[in-house]
Amino acid sequence: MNGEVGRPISRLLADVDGARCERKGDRRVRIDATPENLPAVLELLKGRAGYLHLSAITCIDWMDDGEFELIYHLWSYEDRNLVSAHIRIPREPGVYLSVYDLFEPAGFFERDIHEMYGVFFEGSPDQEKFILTEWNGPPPMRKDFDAEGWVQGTFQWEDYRPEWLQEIEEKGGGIAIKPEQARANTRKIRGWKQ
Amino acid sequence: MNDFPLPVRAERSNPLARVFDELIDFCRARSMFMLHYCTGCGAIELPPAMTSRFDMERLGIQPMVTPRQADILLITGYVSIKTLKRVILTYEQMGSPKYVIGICSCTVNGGMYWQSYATAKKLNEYLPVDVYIAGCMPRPEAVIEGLRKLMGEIKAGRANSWERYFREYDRYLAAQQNLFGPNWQTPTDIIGEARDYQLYGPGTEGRHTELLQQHQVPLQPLRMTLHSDVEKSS
Amino acid sequence: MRPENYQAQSHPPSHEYELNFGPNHPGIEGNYALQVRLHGDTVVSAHADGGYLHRGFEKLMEGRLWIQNIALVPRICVPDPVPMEVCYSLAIEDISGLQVPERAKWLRVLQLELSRIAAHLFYFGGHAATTGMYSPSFWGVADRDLILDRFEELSGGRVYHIFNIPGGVRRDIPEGFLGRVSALLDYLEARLPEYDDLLFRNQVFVRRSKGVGVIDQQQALAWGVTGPNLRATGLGFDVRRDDPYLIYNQLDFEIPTEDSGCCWARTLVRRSELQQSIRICRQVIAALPDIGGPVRAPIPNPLAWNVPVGESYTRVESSKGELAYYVLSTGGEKPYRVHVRGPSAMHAVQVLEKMVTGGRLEDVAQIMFSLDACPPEVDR
Amino acid sequence: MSSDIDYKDAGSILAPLKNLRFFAREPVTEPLGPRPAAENYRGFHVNDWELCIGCSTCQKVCDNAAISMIHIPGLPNDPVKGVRDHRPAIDYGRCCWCGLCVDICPTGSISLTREYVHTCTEPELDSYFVLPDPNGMHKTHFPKGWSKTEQNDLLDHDRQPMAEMAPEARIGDFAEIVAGYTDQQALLEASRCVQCGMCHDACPTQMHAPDYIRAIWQGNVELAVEEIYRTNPFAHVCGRVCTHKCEDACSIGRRGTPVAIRWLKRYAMDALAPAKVKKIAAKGKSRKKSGRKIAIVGAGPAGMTAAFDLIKQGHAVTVFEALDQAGGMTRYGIPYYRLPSESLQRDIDIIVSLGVEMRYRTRVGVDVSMAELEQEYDAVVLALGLQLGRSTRIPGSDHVQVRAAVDLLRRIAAGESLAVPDKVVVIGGGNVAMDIARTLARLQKQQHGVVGMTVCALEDFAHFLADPEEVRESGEEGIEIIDARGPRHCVVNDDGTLGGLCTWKVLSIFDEQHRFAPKFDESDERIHEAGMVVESIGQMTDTGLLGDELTEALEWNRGRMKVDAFGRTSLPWLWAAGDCVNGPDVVHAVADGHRVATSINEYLTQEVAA
Amino acid sequence: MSREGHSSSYQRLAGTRSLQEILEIATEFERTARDFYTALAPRVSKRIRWLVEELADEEQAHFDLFDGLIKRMDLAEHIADRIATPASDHRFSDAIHLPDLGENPDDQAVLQYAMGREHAAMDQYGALAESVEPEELRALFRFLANEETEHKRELEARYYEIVHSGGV
Repeated sequence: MNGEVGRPISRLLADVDGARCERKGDRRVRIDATPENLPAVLELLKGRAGYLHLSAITCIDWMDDGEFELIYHLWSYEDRNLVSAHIRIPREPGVYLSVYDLFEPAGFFERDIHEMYGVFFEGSPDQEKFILTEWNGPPPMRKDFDAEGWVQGTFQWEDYRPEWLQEIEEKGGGIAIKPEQARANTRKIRGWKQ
Repeated sequence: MNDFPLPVRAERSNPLARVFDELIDFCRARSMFMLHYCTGCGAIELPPAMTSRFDMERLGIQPMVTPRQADILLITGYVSIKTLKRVILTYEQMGSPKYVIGICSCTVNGGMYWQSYATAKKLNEYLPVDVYIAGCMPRPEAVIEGLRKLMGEIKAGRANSWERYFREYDRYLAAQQNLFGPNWQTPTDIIGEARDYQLYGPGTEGRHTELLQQHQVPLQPLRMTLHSDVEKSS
Repeated sequence: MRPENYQAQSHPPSHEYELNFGPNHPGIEGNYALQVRLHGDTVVSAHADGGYLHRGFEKLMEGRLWIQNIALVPRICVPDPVPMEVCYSLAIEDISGLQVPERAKWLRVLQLELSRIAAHLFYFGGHAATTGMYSPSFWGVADRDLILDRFEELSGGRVYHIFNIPGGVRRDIPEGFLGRVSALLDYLEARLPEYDDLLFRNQVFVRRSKGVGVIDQQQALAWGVTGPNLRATGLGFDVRRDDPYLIYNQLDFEIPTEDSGCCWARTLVRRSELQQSIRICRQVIAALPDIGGPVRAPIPNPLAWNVPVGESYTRVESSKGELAYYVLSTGGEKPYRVHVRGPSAMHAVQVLEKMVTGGRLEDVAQIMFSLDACPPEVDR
Repeated sequence: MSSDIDYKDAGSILAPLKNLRFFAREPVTEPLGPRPAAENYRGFHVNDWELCIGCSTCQKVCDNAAISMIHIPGLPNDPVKGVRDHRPAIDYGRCCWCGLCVDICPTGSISLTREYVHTCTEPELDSYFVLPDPNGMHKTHFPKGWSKTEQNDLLDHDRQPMAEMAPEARIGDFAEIVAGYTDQQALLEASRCVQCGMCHDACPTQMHAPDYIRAIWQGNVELAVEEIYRTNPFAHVCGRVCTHKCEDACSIGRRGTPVAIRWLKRYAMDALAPAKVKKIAAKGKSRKKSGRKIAIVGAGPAGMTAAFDLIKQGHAVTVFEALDQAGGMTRYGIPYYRLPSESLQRDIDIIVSLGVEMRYRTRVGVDVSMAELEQEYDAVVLALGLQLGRSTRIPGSDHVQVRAAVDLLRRIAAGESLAVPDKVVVIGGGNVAMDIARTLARLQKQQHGVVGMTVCALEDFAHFLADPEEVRESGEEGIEIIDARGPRHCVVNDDGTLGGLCTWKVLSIFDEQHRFAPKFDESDERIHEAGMVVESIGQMTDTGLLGDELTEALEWNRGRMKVDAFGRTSLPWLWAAGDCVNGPDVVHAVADGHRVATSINEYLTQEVAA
Repeated sequence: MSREGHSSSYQRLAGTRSLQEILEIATEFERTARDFYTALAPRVSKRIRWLVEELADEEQAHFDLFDGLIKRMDLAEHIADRIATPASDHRFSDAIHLPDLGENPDDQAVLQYAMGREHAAMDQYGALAESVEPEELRALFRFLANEETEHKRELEARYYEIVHSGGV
């Protein structure tokens, strides 16, 4: 059954403009959809192919492209297959439609994404803060929020003065490389781009 | 940190009073109620420590569900900013003498979440801490060793960190305000309590308590009335 | 609401009142809160409040090297850390095409199942405590500790094993390890009837939990319930069997189900899973001596390791349900995005809110525990 | 499958009596006090200071920023050996005991113990910052827990193999033996680096090896070349024939083969188009002309490096070279199969293209005198090299067929044809001896079809001077290397032709203090038959060009011109650089070139200011 | 001082029978060497003058040492002892082929010459130490032989350093 799954999905999506599907593994199918046709794709998958379980919605911040990528991971208990539908929406204003009426779990995932990325989902039942109720800063998962920088600016670190260190400092030694200097992501390698 | 040496209890002149103090400390050290609040991941080692295998109860330590009856606040690992507020509320509600134990790396210098935007880094900026237990997380045996260390400190009359919270309230409040914003307030009147306990010191009030008093909303008595359905129908 | 903004107010007269259930509450599992609105003892509505254990894992992981994250992942779910490690490793192996040696696969399964047993034993203790019974928690915790002893021997850590890394496991098993695990399994199996006497045939527990917190299969599917909670509604779905990973398709085990979908059913499913997990462990112990070879595929120098461009949505069955990692690599030395889809996130928020609504206050704790939601995993 | 529990079965009323059996059970409660931890336990750290080299790799892998490197004066600190007087200190307010530091440690010095209890009060919090030593955190002995094994070692100890020509194929001609890394190999090899920087410290010219290796790993060859050109304009050469002090210091080499830093440099240089390299080399060239003139005597690596720096600083540079082409010993001393002259030429071309004036076939002291240079130029650099071969001066060594290796190499490199007898003996055990032996062996192969080459070295293999690679490759090519032979005399036949070389066995060459003190076994005398004996025991500088007056005016230090730290001699207008000051090594020469250029530039700009 | 000068003093040393004479000639041996180097120094290129000067200094030190020995009182009773001269054998390394130091000797030639001298002296004292009877004299010659051996070693190390120039 599994080997055949890819084909029916592509047949299913034949009617939807601009949706491409690609088999990625034994039980993994990737669909590239557009913000316009995603609701239709999900509805088709749920209604006609038995993809009842919304496993997760993942949001990715492509800051350099000015886009958010939303990935809807759907699982079919019948086909035993997982479909990941990808769309990209503009980073500004970062608004998309809720799929809560199709998949109730979407409510939580959308709330989470709203909290962490600031993407607003129209029609989602509850977009109140859940985790970050005491947080005043920007949505922290956005790539332009420098968490480490914020921490360094907000908190102070323990300034240890153990005896052995004082002794070494008397001899002219001391802390040569602080841990923060050696950290992989603060290493200054020109042209390095992740 | 060394600027604030632990206050050693003033020698009382009356030898009877000294004996009494020692007796009190001896008793305190043998009956410690630990607040049952799992602030972080280190809490997973508390059930083994509390139950049959490592059996904290043989030291007279018991979990207690309300802060009002608890002696020990066990901070089990990282405290997120959200939790820290509750921890401070809880701490202030606990009756004196009270002791704080910081478990795991995270309470000392941020631990493995040192770059996290969501956790507080140094517990002793916000609360006076009596005993630290190293580990990530410490094993139940280490936790028990820490508690025994605390017992020793209490017996020796050195575990007086709670007095520092009153004497240097302004300093602790400063760190709290720095993290939570100027609006931060708790329902407990620390300055009043400090006066009451005769622990009012030069550091009790300061710039930060002034700010607190500006923002503080006085508490009003809560009226809760249960009416019958009469009003609803009317 | 933030505590500093809280002001005592006189409310308009009403039959309803609000109660903060947690975060400091003996009936709550971990640092989590539920604001319930009550009419008498009946819950009118409930509002989950999480984030007390939020550490921003997903953000942290974007700032650390691929290898460094192995120390981070087990901390997402404290009572059941092994699936986190394995799932993260599987995702990276999937992206980079690392071939895990056979022996490592079996060792991972052994850990996964031991971890599942430990988590379930912990669950029994907590669940029973919410009905006022403390002996099971003493038993469960003590027996779980015996498993932790074996983990300590294997990995050097009691709770955070950090033993699975991309490519395999960090070390081979110590001398005589399998024999000791085998003895432990014998002991646990012999204990099961005693647990039955203590808990599952205990009329206090049966009557407190039967018919409480019912969820039917339709609802469960619609709400996205997974794992043992879904199996307690009669749907025998298990990632291990239906989306197999490692060597689960070579193992002989069953998927226990119950039909009633109540707290009792959820506990029973887990009890039956204990037996199945013991069975799986036995198979691993029998097979492992014949599987030679290395325990780890060589990985590049971890300080200069660019996982190739790719993405993976990897799922494993944790003791709490479907655990999935979405890992995206843009070819850098750090992940571009790691999304942890924990089973508890679903259970502890939407499902819990809906299930307790209409129930009674005294059952709230029990329902929450029966779902086995893990707050650190919700908050991440 | 459903559960088999019959929950309705409440059991007999006497069932609770069953529980009486628990009285007979052993209690699970452990005695108070810490239990001994498991064998692999990840507890507090210990660090074997004898093994630790202070490379800070543990610090780099630590995900929690828990490790600080502490500089401890008094510990061994030797950049050349790759040892730093740094030791890791661990902040237990950050550590999570994951053990990655143990798994990655290049030396295996750090490990975790089975100790796990540490408690303290708030004023004692400094005890959370620990400098692990072999004694453990509380100076009480605990057995080791998680420590390095083969299984959990995260480092790759094996170097990417370098493709090279088979001995049979390469002995026939002078084609370059080593193929160079492919893109994939270079990437894999570069990924082995842990960025400890030991190589940077060990390198005479302080090349930024960690940076260019990392750039190669990122696939950014251009960046790599840029990093290389920060310190070394002779990168094509150094990528092939450098003595790679960096690799001797490499921390990966502690337990494995060091990262192939030299080959990676070569890869980067070869992978980038010469036009782009030229562009990178010209970066930072001063547009302003200073109007000062500098003469450099000798177009070897030292001279040309100085020229490169000085021309970029805006000075006018003239290089005087006695021979036809630039490169010095790298051209006339290193055989083609090790360093193809095209590669060398790329380096030279880049430097010359910056505007250096080259005067070939101009021998200072003959065609132009030092006095003239002093008159005409603001500064003069002597980069003379070591071009005279030393002779053993044993009886018979004045025979016409007893030759100096450097002379032969120079003539072969210049394209002279040379008739080689079918049997040749080389005296010497250094790299030059290997070079001449392998070069003549190739000629023998071409002229006679067979190799008849013997190398007699004074040193035994335990103290051999030539690179092990050279020795291995020579052996593969059919060259007989006999170690520990002291030359006695050259055998001259009655008809005046050379018969061979007589040697004695050397019993030991060094004394206990590693000083030269040869002991011979006279009974073990051998005659090595040869039509030509090549002496390759050492070289010296031809200082004749200085003239008596200048020699007298200069100050000397043990046979070499006395120079300050920047290569300046006792005369204010004269600098000396390269082999003639520091002994034979390309990369030292490059470093010297930089030093004198800095010094000259400082001198000239100061003069202007004054 | 020429090469003949050297060999004649060597001959004289070998033929000596009285301890006093031995010591006197040994002192003479060092003195002539010192004078030789001192005279050579200005003639050589400044580049290697340091070497010759160093050798002169070392010989001066030896001269002082031997000169002091003669004056030592505890040897007085043996001073007239007759000692059988041994036939010293010649060991050669590539260093001891004595070149004729021409008008403009280079560093290698100077060193080889110096090593040859020390070698001969070392052999001689070594052989004498073997043949004399009184323990004090034995010790004395062993000491002298040791001194010369040490010196020769120093020279050999220097030779290796200079001539083999790191062995490229």
